Amino acid sequence: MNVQVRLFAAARQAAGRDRLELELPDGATIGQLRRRLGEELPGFSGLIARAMFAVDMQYALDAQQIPVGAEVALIPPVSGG
Amino acid sequence: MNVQVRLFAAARQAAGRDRLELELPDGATIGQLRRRLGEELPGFSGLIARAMFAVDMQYALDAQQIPVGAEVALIPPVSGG
Amino acid sequence: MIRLTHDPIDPATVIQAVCASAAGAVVLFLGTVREKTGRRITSSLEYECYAEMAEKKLAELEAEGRARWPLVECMIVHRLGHLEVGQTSVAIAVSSAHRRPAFECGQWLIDRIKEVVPIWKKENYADGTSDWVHADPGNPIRGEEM
Amino acid sequence: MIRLTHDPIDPATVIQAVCASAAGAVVLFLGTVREKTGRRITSSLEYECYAEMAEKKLAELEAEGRARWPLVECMIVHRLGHLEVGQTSVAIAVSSAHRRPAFECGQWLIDRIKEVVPIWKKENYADGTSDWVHADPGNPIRGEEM
Repeated sequence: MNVQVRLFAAARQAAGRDRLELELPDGATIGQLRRRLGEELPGFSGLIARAMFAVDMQYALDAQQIPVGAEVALIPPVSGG
Repeated sequence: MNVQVRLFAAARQAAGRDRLELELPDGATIGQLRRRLGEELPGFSGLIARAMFAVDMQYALDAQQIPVGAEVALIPPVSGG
Repeated sequence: MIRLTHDPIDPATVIQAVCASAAGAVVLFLGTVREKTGRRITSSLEYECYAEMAEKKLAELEAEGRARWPLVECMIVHRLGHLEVGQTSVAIAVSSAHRRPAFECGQWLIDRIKEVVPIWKKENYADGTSDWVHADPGNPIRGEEM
Repeated sequence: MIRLTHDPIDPATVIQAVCASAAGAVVLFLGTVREKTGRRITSSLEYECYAEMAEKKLAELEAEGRARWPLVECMIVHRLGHLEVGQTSVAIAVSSAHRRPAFECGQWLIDRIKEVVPIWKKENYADGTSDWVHADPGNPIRGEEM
């Protein structure tokens, strides 16, 4: 399946764009996406390892499967406030 | 000695003025002043019993002697803020 | 900085007084005149104080707050005289590099003001009666050592 | 009430939004841009966010705050874009009948905002370098159950 991942802050800057399109097996999990992104953005594996992911604007665990058509976002440790 | 006691809030209103002049024995204590004021303002003995006193703008215990010429004030329980 | 005033308190001015480039956090507390206390409806308040001692006590509290927490700035303003419902009776602004000291000191200051500063309020109720508000007999202050 | 804005935050407007005759206490927290962090001198900040999710998370925090404390009103405003030293990045105002809930909820809201709301800041330092600030790996959030 095709997954679009929104990127923010340091990850967006590392990728040079604000979303990344990836091809993943149907029923892939957030954990699989995390590993795959580490390959796509080499040099940012540390950030990606400690980032969270959001699926449809809810924080998601690595075990969670990504539904087809979901909005997925890579959420580096936040620093608002 | 002559002691002037400043009055505030309910005590001021009860006395109808903002200070009271009393004659007390030399070396009288705050405790003696407290009893004497209870007689001067009958009907307000409850308030006077739980009020504090300040001597020269410092809270004072009943055992403290009143120095000649000190500024003495009856401080009903405060309600600022 | 401390101030007793008969004029309305402008929160923006109090905030401005504690803003500084060393501050990352500002906490402002406002006490405002509430319409209801229990079942009674308040129409207005009168604040009276023992001015010289109130200023001395407020300055002591500011100094103690600055000694206990790493503050950047601190300002306390207390209103006196006649206040309508919704008006501000007290404003406390504290700034610090990080947020924890500003919150802790702000809360400590209003707690202590209500315990030791010689200021009194009279509530004027909508039914035409009025009462001096005096804290209950459990008030713990007994002598300057408190 | 929640708001994300690229315009400067006016604290007076935020206070006004939570004032009400049922409120006896207002607590306002301002996060402001500090000049120094450790030994580094900050010249400006950039705030970026995941807007739709940040609004959702802020609304959830406001709802949880209202469920946990007896609030009268609550307003949270977060600034985005370019900020100079001294400017306000976040304003949280909470009003309640008594002061304790306003202090507790205000402090809880800023703590939680810094943990869960997808907003990021980039520090531009006086030496010409800049860094995205990302909380340390000890960040406890793992999955929505947090």
